[in-house]
This record gives sequence, structure tokens and C-alpha cells, in this order.
Amino acid sequence: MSITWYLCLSALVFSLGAAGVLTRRNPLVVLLCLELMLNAGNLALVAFSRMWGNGDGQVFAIIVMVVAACEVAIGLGLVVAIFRRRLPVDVDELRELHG
Amino acid sequence: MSPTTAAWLALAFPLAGTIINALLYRTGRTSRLTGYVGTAALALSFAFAIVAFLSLQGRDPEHRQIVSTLYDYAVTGSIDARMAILVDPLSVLMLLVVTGVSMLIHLYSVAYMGGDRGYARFFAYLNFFVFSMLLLVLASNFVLLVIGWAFVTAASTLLISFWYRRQTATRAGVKSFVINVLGDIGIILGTFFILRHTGTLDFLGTFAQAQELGAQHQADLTAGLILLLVGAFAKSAQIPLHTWLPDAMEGPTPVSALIHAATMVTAGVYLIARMHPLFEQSATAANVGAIVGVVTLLVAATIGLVVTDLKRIIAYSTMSQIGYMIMAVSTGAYVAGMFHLMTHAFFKALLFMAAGSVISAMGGEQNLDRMRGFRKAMPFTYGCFVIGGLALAGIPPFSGFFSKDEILLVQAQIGGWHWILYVVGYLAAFLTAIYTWRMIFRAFWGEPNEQARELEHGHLWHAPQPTNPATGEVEDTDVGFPGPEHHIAEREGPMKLAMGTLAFLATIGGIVLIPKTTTWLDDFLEPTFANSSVVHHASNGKLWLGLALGAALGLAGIFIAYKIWATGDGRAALHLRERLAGVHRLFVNKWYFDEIIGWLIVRPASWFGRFAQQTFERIVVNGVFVGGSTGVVRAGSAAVRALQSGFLRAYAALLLVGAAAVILYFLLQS
Amino acid sequence: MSLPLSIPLWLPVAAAFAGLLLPGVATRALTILGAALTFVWSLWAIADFDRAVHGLQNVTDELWISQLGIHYKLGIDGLNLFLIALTAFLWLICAIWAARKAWGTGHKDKLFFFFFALAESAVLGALMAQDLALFILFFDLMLIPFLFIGGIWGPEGTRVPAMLKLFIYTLVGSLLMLAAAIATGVMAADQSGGALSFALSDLRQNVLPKGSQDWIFLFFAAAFLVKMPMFPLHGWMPDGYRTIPLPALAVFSGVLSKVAAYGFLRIVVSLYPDASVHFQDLMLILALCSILYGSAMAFTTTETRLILGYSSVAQLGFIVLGVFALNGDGAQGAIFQMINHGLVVAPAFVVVAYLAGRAGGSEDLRDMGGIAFRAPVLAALFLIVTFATLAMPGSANFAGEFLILLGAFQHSIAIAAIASIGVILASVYALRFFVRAVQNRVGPEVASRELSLTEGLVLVPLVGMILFFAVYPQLALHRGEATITRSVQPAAALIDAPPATEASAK
Amino acid sequence: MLRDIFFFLFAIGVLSGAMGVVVLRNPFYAVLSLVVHLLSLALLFLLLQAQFLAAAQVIVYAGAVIVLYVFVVAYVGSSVEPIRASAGPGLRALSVLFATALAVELLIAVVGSTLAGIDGDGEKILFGFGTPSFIGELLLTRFLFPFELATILLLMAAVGAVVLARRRGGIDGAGDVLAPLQFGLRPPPGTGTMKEGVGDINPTAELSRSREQEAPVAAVAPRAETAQLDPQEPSR
Amino acid sequence: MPSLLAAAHPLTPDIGWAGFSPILALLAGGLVCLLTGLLRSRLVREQLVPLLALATFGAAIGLGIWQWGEAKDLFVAKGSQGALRLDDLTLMITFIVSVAGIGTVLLSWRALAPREAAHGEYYALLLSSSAGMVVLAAAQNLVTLFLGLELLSIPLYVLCASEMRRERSLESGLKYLIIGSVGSATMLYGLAFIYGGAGDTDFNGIAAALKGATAHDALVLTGIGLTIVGLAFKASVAPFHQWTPDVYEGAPTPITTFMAVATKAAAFGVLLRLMDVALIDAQPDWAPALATLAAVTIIVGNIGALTQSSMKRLLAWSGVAQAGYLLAGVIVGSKLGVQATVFYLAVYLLMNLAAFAVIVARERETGLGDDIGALAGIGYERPALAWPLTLAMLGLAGMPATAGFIGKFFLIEAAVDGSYTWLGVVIVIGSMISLGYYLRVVAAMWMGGRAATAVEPSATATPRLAGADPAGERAGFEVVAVAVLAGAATLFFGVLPGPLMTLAEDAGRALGLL
Repeated sequence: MSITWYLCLSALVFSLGAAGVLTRRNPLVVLLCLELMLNAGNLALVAFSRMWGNGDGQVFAIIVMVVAACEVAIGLGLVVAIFRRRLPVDVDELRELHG
Repeated sequence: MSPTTAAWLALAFPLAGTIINALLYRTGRTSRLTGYVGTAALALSFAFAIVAFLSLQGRDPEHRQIVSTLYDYAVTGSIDARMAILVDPLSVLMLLVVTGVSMLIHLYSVAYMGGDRGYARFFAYLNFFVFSMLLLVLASNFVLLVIGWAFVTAASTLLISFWYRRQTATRAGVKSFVINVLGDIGIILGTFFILRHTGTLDFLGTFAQAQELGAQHQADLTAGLILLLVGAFAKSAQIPLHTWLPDAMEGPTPVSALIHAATMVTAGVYLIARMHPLFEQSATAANVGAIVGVVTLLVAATIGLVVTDLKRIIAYSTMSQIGYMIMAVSTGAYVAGMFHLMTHAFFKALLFMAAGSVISAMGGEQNLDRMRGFRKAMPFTYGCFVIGGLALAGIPPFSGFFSKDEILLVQAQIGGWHWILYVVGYLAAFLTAIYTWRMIFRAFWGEPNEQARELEHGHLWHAPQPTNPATGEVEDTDVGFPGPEHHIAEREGPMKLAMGTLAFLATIGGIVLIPKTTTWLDDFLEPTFANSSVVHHASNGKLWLGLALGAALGLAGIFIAYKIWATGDGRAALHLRERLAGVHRLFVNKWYFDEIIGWLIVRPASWFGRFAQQTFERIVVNGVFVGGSTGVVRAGSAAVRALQSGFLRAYAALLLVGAAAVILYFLLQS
Repeated sequence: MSLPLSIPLWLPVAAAFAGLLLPGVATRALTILGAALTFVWSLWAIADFDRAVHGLQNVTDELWISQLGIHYKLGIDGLNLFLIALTAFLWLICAIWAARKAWGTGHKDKLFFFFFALAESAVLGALMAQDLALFILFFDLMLIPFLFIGGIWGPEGTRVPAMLKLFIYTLVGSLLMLAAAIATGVMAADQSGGALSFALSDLRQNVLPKGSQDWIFLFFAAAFLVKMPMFPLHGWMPDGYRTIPLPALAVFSGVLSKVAAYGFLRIVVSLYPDASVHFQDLMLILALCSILYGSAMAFTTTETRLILGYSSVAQLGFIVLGVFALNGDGAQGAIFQMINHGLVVAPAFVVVAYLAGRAGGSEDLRDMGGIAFRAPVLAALFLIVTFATLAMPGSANFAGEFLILLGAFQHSIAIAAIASIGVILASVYALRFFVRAVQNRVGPEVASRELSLTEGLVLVPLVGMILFFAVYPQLALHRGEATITRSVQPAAALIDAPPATEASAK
Repeated sequence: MLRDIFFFLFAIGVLSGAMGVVVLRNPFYAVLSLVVHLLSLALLFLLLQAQFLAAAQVIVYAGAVIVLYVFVVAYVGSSVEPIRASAGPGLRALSVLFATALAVELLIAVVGSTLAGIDGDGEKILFGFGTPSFIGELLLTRFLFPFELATILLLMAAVGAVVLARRRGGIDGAGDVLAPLQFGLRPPPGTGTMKEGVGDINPTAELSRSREQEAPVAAVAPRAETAQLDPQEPSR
Repeated sequence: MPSLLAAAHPLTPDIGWAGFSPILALLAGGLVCLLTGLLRSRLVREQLVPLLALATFGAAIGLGIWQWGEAKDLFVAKGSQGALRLDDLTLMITFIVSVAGIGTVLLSWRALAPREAAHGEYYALLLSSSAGMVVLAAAQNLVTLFLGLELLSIPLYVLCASEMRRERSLESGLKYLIIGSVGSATMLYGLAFIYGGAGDTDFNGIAAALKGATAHDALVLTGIGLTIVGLAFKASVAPFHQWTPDVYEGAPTPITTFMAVATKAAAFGVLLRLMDVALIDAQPDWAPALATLAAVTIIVGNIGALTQSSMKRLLAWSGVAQAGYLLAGVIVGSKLGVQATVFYLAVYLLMNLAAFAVIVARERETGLGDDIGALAGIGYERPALAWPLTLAMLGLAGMPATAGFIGKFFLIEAAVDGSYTWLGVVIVIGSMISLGYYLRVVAAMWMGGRAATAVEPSATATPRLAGADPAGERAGFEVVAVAVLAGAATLFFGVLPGPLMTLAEDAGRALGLL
């Protein structure tokens, strides 16, 4: 199976994640979609790592996982804080700031 | 004393008078101090003019053209304008005429303006005018000439709108100024045409190259001279730039006498005479001058026949007479032109002074229709008027007789189409006699009117409420007007003295150049016109024919006037008016020049102003340039803000669209 | 031996700044003192000016920002000598004028004088600068104080939009000029292979290729034409003129617009001769439009400030005409006319202020009239100003206009002829102003008062200066001749001898 | 050959998991769908010789992170996203279009690439590629700094999460009036009780009901700010 | 002992502690603050912790000065370039970030946000974010770059939301997080592609690999594109700028200050290093794209700012526009460009610090928040605030005699020098538009009628907990000091830019460009 296939798969996942961010209104789900985008990146990294036969990509992917975890932590923290403030948990309702 | 020193001093005194009078503006209403200061300045100036004359006479004929430079005025690049005067017979003649006549008019004004609240101002202006006129006359280069030219315009404007609370006066002032600025432009542009090839602004330097100029740059020379003529026409009220002169009669009568009759308006004549070396190189330009002159003299005479404002009649007459002079100097009859200039200064100033006296007696009223029978009430004035009238009508042996015939004689001499000028000149002379005497008969003959009767009983008539004769508007008496205090020659020594002197001069002025008898003027001016290529030798036959014709036509004119107005109560004129209604309308409306100029120039200009103010400024300058650009920016701003909707997902969408666009670009690059 | 130029340059603002820190009326006194010392210096500079030296004199040249190639280079030559003196003179007089009024309380009052003096230093800097970047810096800087002056002390309500309009509009041009200037410096350095330098003397060594010159020229023209202002880029002018207080407006109109015209000669024509020749006709036509349009507007408006404003548009049209005649006569006339117009328009604004003071505060022509009788001295002084404004022969303005028209005439007879219509129109609006302001019937609210002594203190020196130059214009013409002629020389040479390529192309 | 089959199998898992995340309305299901995605991805990693990564993926992601998600979903309430078009641009179709365009572009980039190794199965690799020791050595040598920095990042994320999710605000200013603690009483709604967690109580509905009675008690009325800020709200 | 250790572990990378010290100081300072914040004493928490943070920033600057002029790779392991690069560019960014940090600490001193978030945590996050910025600027490895970016962002997400009782603060945090994560993910994807193309994550390796045809490979270029998008996002380049106004407005003002200047500096630091070192051979490909983005950014930023009445929003839009100006320095890929960018970043820091300090002061003094109305009439009431803000606005508009003029001059010069004259023209067009809003602020201060303090604070003040900072107080000494110092520096460097210019020159030389 050539690397191209992996990359194509990764591209599809990335786009799916992007579509999710654009269409979903629940911040939790938006965060999930962001995970998808990061995972697409991971897949590409690992595929390239395999392609070049060096470990940089894999290490990069590990770091990305860490980052993803951090983003999730903060994101969920925010969601909780928003929920606590009794604000709607909906990205479309949060538009006090505009213009 | 050298002639130039004397000329500088003659120039300096009026200026000193101006300054002193300006500083004396606070002198009381009854003080005639400033009047005498002004007159004294002119007297001194006249004295030095005589000194200059004598001193010049004392020199060799070859050395009678002297330039004296005070300092560099603007010597840079391709111009060399110096503060320098040219003293030669021509300028000295003008110096004498101007200072002499001015002195008398100053004297006249001392009394005539006695009641005016702007007395000091008047004399300051008047002195300034003389200074300017002398500057014009003495200028040794084009720049100084233009400066003097413009200064007299300014002085004239100030004096026309002397009673500046009258809107008619200020309007007339502006009109005269603007038309004369047009003349200035003409001279400036004309100068450029000449300067372009000569490389100097100096008169003598230019004249020295006149031959080459005519030979090599005929077109430029002609263009330049015609532009100079525009200046001359504007200043000398020649058609079509004459319309300011009748309006200028808004000024006090001494002003009309000095500026608009005797001196300033003849500047155009002087200019052409001064430029004769150039005009002789360009027949076209000279012909233009001659034709305009002749047209003016006829048209002005016809208008003079029908106008009823006393001063305006004299003003049109002035135009007409200057037409003679312009015609003369344009056809090479320099001496004749200058001769007529001089005699005209005498008799026309006299006429204006006399008219001023009558107007005073009328309480400021200038309408001829209202005047009647002042003969007994104002014998001195009447006498002066008659002398002036005889001179103007060209009755021998009064001065006008000789000078006018001299001009027309030259036309006959040249022959060809100049015969037309000759004929028209005599026709106009005939008309001149008619309208001049129409004035005299109507104002002085017949049953005395209310004002005249009152004067006969020993006191001057005053209007219960002074009004502006032109509009009927009630006067604003603050700044003075021919107002509560009028002064007539019969009661004022200075006026009498001035008028008497002028009457004398008007009578005997012709003595300087009587055909076959005296050639004083010819001899005197000889050095200036020495290089003139145009030399006229009149045959005896033409000479006598002309003299006889002139006298006959003058007398005929007077006779007709007598028949109609002195004995016939003007009914014949009314009859004629009905018969020739169209012609009369044309004359009364001054050949519609004001209207034509209004249509051609004033209206488009004011339309353009209104268009700019109301439309262009708003729509283009503020609309397109300011509003347009800010509008675009504002619209953009609104769009950007609309995009900034606050919806997170929209932001993400734009981000991805941007990303997609960037990728697309890079894909295309690969 | 002469004073470093930096001293007179910074003296005004330094003095005013010291005044800002001191209590009480010190600001006024120090501002006037600073302006006075600068003026005295400028007189001495005129006396000291060596006509034999053709280049710059009294040069200060230091590398200011070496990385950007910007020099702190100042110098005097015939081009700017009298403009500097004019600036110093007008500022001194207007500072005295301003000192007669209260400009608010406490800090606010002092601020006025600070801004006023800052403007003087900036203008002097723009005139003295011999480095392109430095020129632009000062050119933009000089507008800032006026933004504040108009914005703070203008009429309530309209002042902010008006000043913003003025500022932005004029800076639009300036900023384009900035880009063009930088391009000039960089391209010149590329061409010569040498170090980057914005010093004008260095830039002059490398004439840019024709194509680059063209757009650079247009950008510079945009800056200068707006600042002057020239038709049709004068949209900011009416609002701006209505807003800026008169003492500041007098110097604004008298000097700032001249700096732009001066920029044409100092920079554009000498650095971009090819483009100047290329766009000569465009500029001349714009100049003609300005003359005619400005005059037409001036004789139809009744706002006295705007009469002067539009007359300035027309006058600046003449100046541009002189500059772009691209010959010595025109350029010299232009420079001389800059001085004259400054000397004329400043007293005109003084007169406007005095007239408005007598017409119940109204600056509208319709509310004026008839004061000449009770205020003859004022009227007489105004008359002199009027005659100078309309460039009556005998005034220095005439000498300037004569040279300009002569320059234009040498280029094209038609253009000179059309331009001369402007002279006629000038007489119309100037006289109309005079007649309606001091003659005719007395206006409804008018209280005629003679010029007071303190009022005279401001107006008389200005009129005196007009008369002086009327009698002896040679003073300025003589000193400027060599440098001014040289500044247009490259362009003039191009006109006289068209490039061979063009000739062969035909 | 076998690898190809596995690839397609796992790829289907990855895609369907991803699709599920994007499409499923209930956040809880979306989370579960993500698990499928992540596990499939881990298997793909195995195919790519990234054993350690695969393991980490399963443990860190499918384990820890997902648990976190589940907790929060449970806490916030797994309300089904409303069907109605959102108040926003609501251009769902447009979003899909954008995403499709993006996908097409990326695919073109991948397919159009002429890189040497991209069409192969990859370089020959040494034994031990992708093993923990291989990764570990890299992390301690070449990537020592990123490795260390990651710890800081995690620490800061933890701190941040604490700051955000902490029950009480950090304010201890003197001027504040704190709401009296309500021992033994029903905790205020929306504060994450178990009842809410399992969905017995709809906190949003609860909120609106309890707002009136709470307002005088709480130091600050919720959402009061909007009401009070409005007058000064700059006109936009 | 170190020698022994090194001998024992030949693979241990050469860390280069001296060069690492500024970053280390920031990281360690963050931990110290975090731990100190756990102490109970209020005095310690509210006074000592900020002091510690100040000391940390001070130490970072001090260490940076110590290391000035050095150029070395850090964490060099066998066969790799090293994760970080310490050179004058890094240090310049360190200075900028640290000065911004000091300003932020001072502005936060009596603000609400640290109290809400707890002081220890607040300053620890601030310091670690600063460390992330320096790492980002120093990164010469894709992994380090990504981590630096995240270390920068994640604390900022929290800090933005730190005034949790304010809905807008939370909203800004969430928006920043989500959009930021999209940006991060996009960039990650791009980095992955670059790695895929080059087979290496070190910048040198990438530069070496991307020669010839590889540089034009679709995959690589797509990677570059996606990376540009990610970095452009951080630098608020249009059309990836939309978070900026919302987040700036919603975040606590001191944090906005920090984001406005420090984030931008870091983002441009990495842009310079990545584009002008690693991807320099692809410059003909990416430069036009970036130039187009820059032009769009300048226009969009400026017209977006035009009608704003919130000062923070206005400055956010202005920041967008300024990012466009700054891009010019990156695009040309020359030494001059780097210098111009660095110089402008420093100048931008000063101007924005002054502006935000005044906003903070007025937020506390009036009840109007960051509305432009809060500035009305302060010209006469509070000249110490009005002058700095005036100078800042004039400087941002590029008026002469302020450092902004020199900075803009420098940028345009760089653009023209790099044959991007048209971009220089766009910069000036943008500046023209920008006058429309900068001057409005100046007008509000000096040319309005009534002073804002006339508004009765109690009547309209935002409730203390719900709104921003407590209103009606006289702003603290430190806020005014920040404003005055930054304003004075704006003026000073406008007249005598020499010192700053020298720094920028050294920094520009660091990348080894022509």
C-alpha cells in the first residue's frame, strides 16, 4: 500500500474535521472535530515518517497528541466554565462580540 | 538743473502731496488745508515740468532723449526693469499738459469739493493720480509703463467710487478697473511679444531694434502691437472697451475733468505716439488703431446726440475726440495727435468744470431735461461753457479748430481709404457741434427753471432730501456727496481762477501750431519723432479746404442746434426721434455695447461662477473626490463589519476558505 | 561665520516648550521671543547671503539614520532663503496677533502657542531640509499642529470633521509622496551601486529612468497639489479654512501651501526632469483650471475666508504655472510669487478678523460694509492689501506674476493668454471683496471702529512689508536668481533639446 | 496484499468514525464515534510501523482523553443539538462545499506530488523502527527540548483547566459579597450534580425557573451584565 | 561532573545552558510564580507574585543582554541542528516579549483578571506563554515550532477567559480556542507536508532538501501554504484575522495588551525564521501569495477599524492592518526586510503599550469601559494620559517625529528594495485610511466638548463583578507610568532611532540573508 493512500485518507479526515467545525454548534463536538483535524495531521506525519524511514514524524505525532490533550483540557474547561455561567453551550449563541 | 532731475522732482511732488494729504485725513471739515497742499504740490510739479522743458530746450536736438535710472527694480532672468525715466520732448509735453491741467483742476476742486466729508481723501487720491500719470508718461521701460498705467487705473477707480456708499459708484469703479486690467493684460502680453525678440524692456533699446523687428518678426510685432492697442483702447475708452467711461461719470466732476477728459484717457494716445517706431513697422497694427479710432469717434458722437445726462454727453464727446487722436497717431500724425490731445485737455476740462458748476447749481442733478435758463444766473459758467463749446465744435480761432483739422488734413494727405476717415471725421465734427450746442442751449437758454430762479435770487437750490440722481435712492450723507453744500464758479474764487485760465488756454491753445504761421509744437517734438518715416507735407489746397470745411460744419452744427433747441424748444428733435425711432433706440442704448458685453462676457463668467459654486464644487470636488473615496471606504467598512458577524463558525469558514485559496494559489504555482 | 541652521530651526518650538513648562503668560512671551529671534536671524541670513555661491550655504549635514540613509542635512540657497524669512516674519506677526487673544484657560491656552511654535519649526525644517526623507518628515509634521489648532480652537460642532477631512485629504498626497520618495532613494542607490542616501545632492547624481520618474512624479504631484491646494483637489479647503482660527489660518494659508509649491522646485523638477517635461502640459492645464476655477469661486462666495481661500487656489495656480513653465523666468516668478502671496494673504486674514470684529462677529460679506469712513486707516491698509492681492502692477505680486506669465509665454502663448484671464478675474474678486467689505452701505450689525493701536501693530508691519517689496522686488529676485535657474535647468535643457530617441522615433 | 486489505478495513473505520463525529447529533454518540476513529487510526499506525505510537494512541487518546470527554458531556448534558438552522450564517451547504473544495485540493496536492518516495511503501527501515526504545532515544536526544517543553505545556494546560473549571472564582476582594453557602440544601442548578449528569434534570430549564428566586441572593445576578452594559453598548 | 556525564552518555545533546538561560528564566519564573501563588498571605499573592513576574521578565532581558551578539544552536544532538537557535533575532523577540510582559504585569497589578484567575496561576500562564513566544521565535525545528506555538496559545486561551464572570471574556476565550485550534491544526497539516517533502524537521535540513524541483512540488507548496495560513492566523493576517477583534475586545485589557504586541512579535519572529531561512528557496513561490495577503490585510484591517467605537476593537483592527505592514518585511526575504520587521515590531510594542495603558486607566476611571467616549476631553484633565495616547495614535498612523514614521519608512524601503514597490504603495494607502480612525481618537481626547469624568461613576458603572475593572478609581501610578514611558519612548525613537536601529540591524544580520 503506497504512502499516497495514507495521505489521501488523511486529507479526507482533515476535510471531514473541517466540515465538522463548520457545521456543528455544540462546542464539545467542535472540539471533537478539531481532534479529527489533528489526527489527520498525525496520520500524515506517521505516513511520512514511514516514507522517509526516520523517526521525526513519529515523535512529532507524539507531541501532537500531547498538544491535542492540552487543547481538549482547556476546551473542556472552557465549556464547563460557560456552562457554569449558565450561558448557552452553543457556539452560535455566543456572539456578544461582533462587528 | 538737468531735465531728468527736474522730471524726478516733478514726479516726486505729487507723491509727497499724496502722503501728506493721507496723513492729514483728520483735518476738519471746514479746513481747506489739504486742498491747498495738493494744489501746491501740483504747482511745484508744474514748475519743475517747466524747468525740465526749459532745460531740455537748452540741449542739442540730438541729446534730447535722456534716460535716468534710480535703481534696479527687477533685473533678472530675461527682464531688465529699472526704476528709470525717459525724458524727451514727448514726455515733457505730456508732463506740462498733465501737471498744468491738473494744477488747475486741483485749484478748482479746492472750492468745488469744499463741502465734502472726504476732502483730504479726495486730494490724496487726486495727487496720487497725478503721480501715477506722470509715472506713466515718464516711464522708460514697459514695466514702469504698465505700473503707471495700472496706478492711474487704481486712482481712477478710487475717484470714480469716491462716494463709495453709492452702489452705482462702486459698481462703476469696479467696471472701470476690470476693463482697464484687461488693458493692462494687453500691454503685458504685447510686451512679451516684443521682449521675446528684443531681449530688453527698455524703450530706447527696443526702438533701436525696431527695424529688425519689423523685418524679421513681423507677425509677432503685429500681434504685440495689437495687444498694446488693447491697452490703449481700454484706457482711452475706445470701442469696444469704452463702456466704463460713461459710468465713470459717477465720480465727482473735477475727477471727470481731470482723469476722464484731460489726462488719463489720453494715455492711449500717448502710448501709440511713444511706440511710433514700432507702429511704423507694422501697417496692420497702425490700421487697426486708425479704424477703431474712427469708429469710436463716430459712434460716440451719435450717442452724444441723444444722451440726456450732462456729464455723459461730455464723456461721449471725450470718447469721440480721443477717437480723433487715436486715429491721428495711428496714421503717423503724431504732432497733430498730440496737439489735439493738448487742446482737448484744455477745452474738455473747461467744459467739465463748467458742467460741474451747473450741476452744483442743480443740487447734484445731472439730467439735461431738467436744466433750463441758467444763462442769467450763471454768467461766468455760461461764458466758459460757450468757449469750451466753440473750441469743441471747431470754430475758428478756438484751439480745437486747428488741432482737429490738422488730423483730418493728414488723412486727406495719405489718401486711399483714409479718405473715409476724412469724411467720417468731418461728419463727426458736425455732429459734435450739434450735441455740444444742444447742451448749451438746453441748459442755459430758455425760461429759467426753479433752480435757476432761486440762484438768481441769490441762493443755491438744495434738494430737501438728497438722492442719487442715477437711482433715486436716498443718499447716505455720511461720506459726502455733491451734497448739502454746493459750490458754483460764480461764488468761488479758485473755481473762477481755474476756469478762467482754462478758458483762456482753450481759446488761444491753437497758437502753437497754426498752419503756415507757427510750428512751435512741431519743432519741439521733432527730436522724438525724428526717426519717423512718415512725413506729411500737405498741399495748400487740401489745407484750406479742410479749414473751411471744418469751420463751416462747426457753424452749421451750432446753427442747427440753435434752430432746434434755442428757438424751437426741441420739438424738431422730438419729431426726428419719432421718424427715426430705430436709430434713436440704437443711440439711446449706446449701440447696445453694454448688452453685448454682458451677453458675451459677464453672463458666461457669472454663470461659470454659479456653476462652480453650486454644482461643480458640490458634485465633483466634494462629491466624487471626497465623498466618492470616503464612500468606497465606508462601504468597505460596512462590508467588513458585516462579515465580522460574531459567529464563530463563520470565522472558521472564512479561515478555511482562505486556506483553500492559499492552497489553490500554491497548487497553481507547482 | 554663521549660526548652525539647527538653532533658528528649533528655537521657536524650544522656546514655546519652555513656556509650556513655565507658569502664566510665559508661553506667549517666549513664543513671541522665539519667533522674533528667528526672524532677526532670517534678516541676518539675507544680509549674509552670498550671491556668488551657487550651491547651498550654511550647510549642516549629519547622518541621522545611517541604516536608512537619512541625513540631517539643512542648507540655505536662493530657493528657500526668502521663504524662510517669510515664514519667520509671518509667524512672528501672527504670534503677536494670537497673543492678543485668550485661547482657553490654563493648559489649553499654553497649548495653542506650543502648537503654533511647533508648526513654525516644522515649516522651517521643511524649507531648510536638503534630504528627501527629512523634507517629507517635516512636510507631514507641519500639518499636525494645525490639526490640533483647528480641532481644538475651531468652531464647535464642525471642527472635528473639518479638520479630519483636511488632515486626511492632505496626508493622502503626502503618504503617496512618502512611497515615491523611498522608491527614489532605493532606486538611485541601486543605480549607483552606492550606499543608500536620501540627501538631495546625492539623489541628483542619479537621474532615474523615465518610466520610474513618471509614477514617482505623479505621487509627488498628488502630495503637493493637494497641499496647495490645486483644482480639483481642494475639497478640504473650504471646511479647513472655516475651521482654523484666523491667526493660525494666516500662516497656514500664507506659508504651508507655499512649501508644497516650493517642493515642486526643490525636489520634483530637479530630481525628475524627464517626468516634469512629460507632465508639463498636464500641470499647466491644471494650473489654468485652478486659476479660473479658484477665481470664479472667489467671486461668487460671500464667506470672506473662502474668498481668500479660493483666491489662494488661483494664486497657487499661477505659481504652478510658473514652476512648470520649466524655465528660469517662470521659476523665479513662482518663488517670488510664493513670498508675495504669503505676504498678501496673511494681512488679508488679519483684515478679515478685524472686519468680522466690527461686523458683529460675522465673517460673511453680506453682513459687512461701509466702515471705510470711520475706519479710514484700516480701509487704506486693506486697500493696499487688495491691490497687492490682485497683483496690480507696481506691487511685488505683479513682478512675480509678470515673470510667471513671461515664463508661461515662452512655453506657450495660449497658456499665457488664458492665464492672464485669471489676472482679470482676480481684480473682480479682490475688488468685490474690498467694495463689499468696507464700502457700500453700512451693514446691519456693523459698528465702524478705527484700527486700534494694538491692531495696527499686527497689520501695519505686514502692509509695510508689502510696500517694501513693491518698491524693491530686486532684493529677493537678485538673491534667488542663480539657484532658481539652476533648479529648473535639467528640465529646461530637456525641452530645448528633445532626446534623440524621441526625435528618431518620429 | 494482506496489508492492503487491512488498510482498507481500517481506513473505513477511520472514515466512518470521523463521519460519525461530524454527523451524529448527540454529543455522546459523537464521542463514541471518535473512539472508533481513534482505534482504527491506531491500527493504521501499526501498519505504518509505529507501534509505540499506536499504543500511545490507544492509551492516551482512546483512554484518557475520551474519558475526559465523556465526563464533560455527561456534566454539561448531552442535549441533542437543535435541528433548526442556526441563527448564524447557517450555510451548512456552503460549509460542506468549502470542505469538499479543501479535500479536493489536498487530494490533488497528494496525488500530484512527484516526491520520490510517495508512491512506494516507504524506505527500508531498520529493525526496531517505531519501537518504544527507538522513540525514547529520539525523545531524549534530538527531541529532548520538545519533550521537556511538552511537560511544561501539559502542566500549563492542567493549570489552565483548573483556573477555568474551578468552582469558586479567584476573587477574594474585600468589596465582594459572597453568596452564603447553602449547606444541606439543594445545590444551585447547573453546578454539576449527579442528577444533572445523568440527564434527569434539564439544567437549562431549571435555570430559567430558578433565576428569579436566586437573583436577590447571589452577589451578582447572572446575565445582569448584558442588561446593564447595553446602554453603553457602542452602536455597531 | 558534567564532563563525566557527557562521556557516559555520548548521545546527550549539548544543551548550551547559557544560551538557553532567557527561556529557562521565563519557564522557571512561571513555576515559581505558580508555587508562590499557593501561599496564603494576601500580600504575597497580590504583591509578591507580580513582583516575581516582573523580576522574571527583567531576568530574561538581562540574560538576553548578556547573550547579545552570540549566535548558537541549542540542544544540539548528534546529526541534528538543534531545537533552538539563539541569535540576535531571538533575543530581540525576547526583549519585545519581555517588555510587553512587564507592561502587562504592571497593567494587571490592580486589575480584576489576576484576582479572578488567582495570581499565581495568572502570572504563571503569562510567563509560560512568554516562554512559548520566545521558543517559537527561536525554533529551528518543526516540532519545536509547533510546540512553541501551542505553549504560546494555550495559556492565552485561558488568560482570555480569565475574567470568568464576564460573558465576553468567556466568549473570547472560546472563540480564540476554537479558531486557534483550527489554525493550529491547519498549520500542523502544513508542517506535516513540509516534513513529507523534506524528510527532516530541522530548518537546515528542510532548506537543504527543498532545492530545485522539490521546492516546486505540489505537496511541499501546499504544506507551505497551510503553514502560512497557520502562522498568518497567529499574526492576524486577513482573511484569518476574524478572531482578533472579538478576542481583543472580550479579553481582559492587560491580556489584550499582551496579545497585541507579544503574540505578533513571536509570530513574526517565526515567520521570519521559517520563511526566510527554511523556505527561502521557495521565496518566488510564496512571496506573491504573502504579498497578496498583506495587501488584503492592510485594506481589511484599516477599513474594519474605521467605524469602531470600542478602543480595544479599534486597536485590534489596527493590529490587523499593522500585521499587513509587517508582512512586507517578511516577503522581501532580505536583511533589510528582517531589520525593518524587527524595528517595526519594537516600535509597535511601544505604541500599543502606551495606548492600552491609557485604555486600562480610563476603564478604571470612568464607567464607560473601553469606549472611545471614555477618552473625551482627557487632553486637559489628564495630560499624562492624553499625550501618550496621542503619540501612540500618531505613531501608529505613521506621523513623523514618532517612531511609527521611521518604522513605516523602513518597511516601505524594504518593500521597494525587494521589488515590492506596489506593496509599499498599498502600505501608504492603508495609512491614509488609518488616519480616519486614529485621528478620531485624537479628536476625542482633545477636540471634544465635555470630559468623560463628568459622567457619574456610580450611575452607569458596570457592576464590579459583572463588568471589567472597578470604575471610578484613579488609575494606579503604574498604569500611568507605563503610558508615559511608552509614549516617551515612541517620541524618543522617532527622533533618535539610532539605538533601536542598531538592535534591529544586529537582529537582521542573524538570519544570514543578503
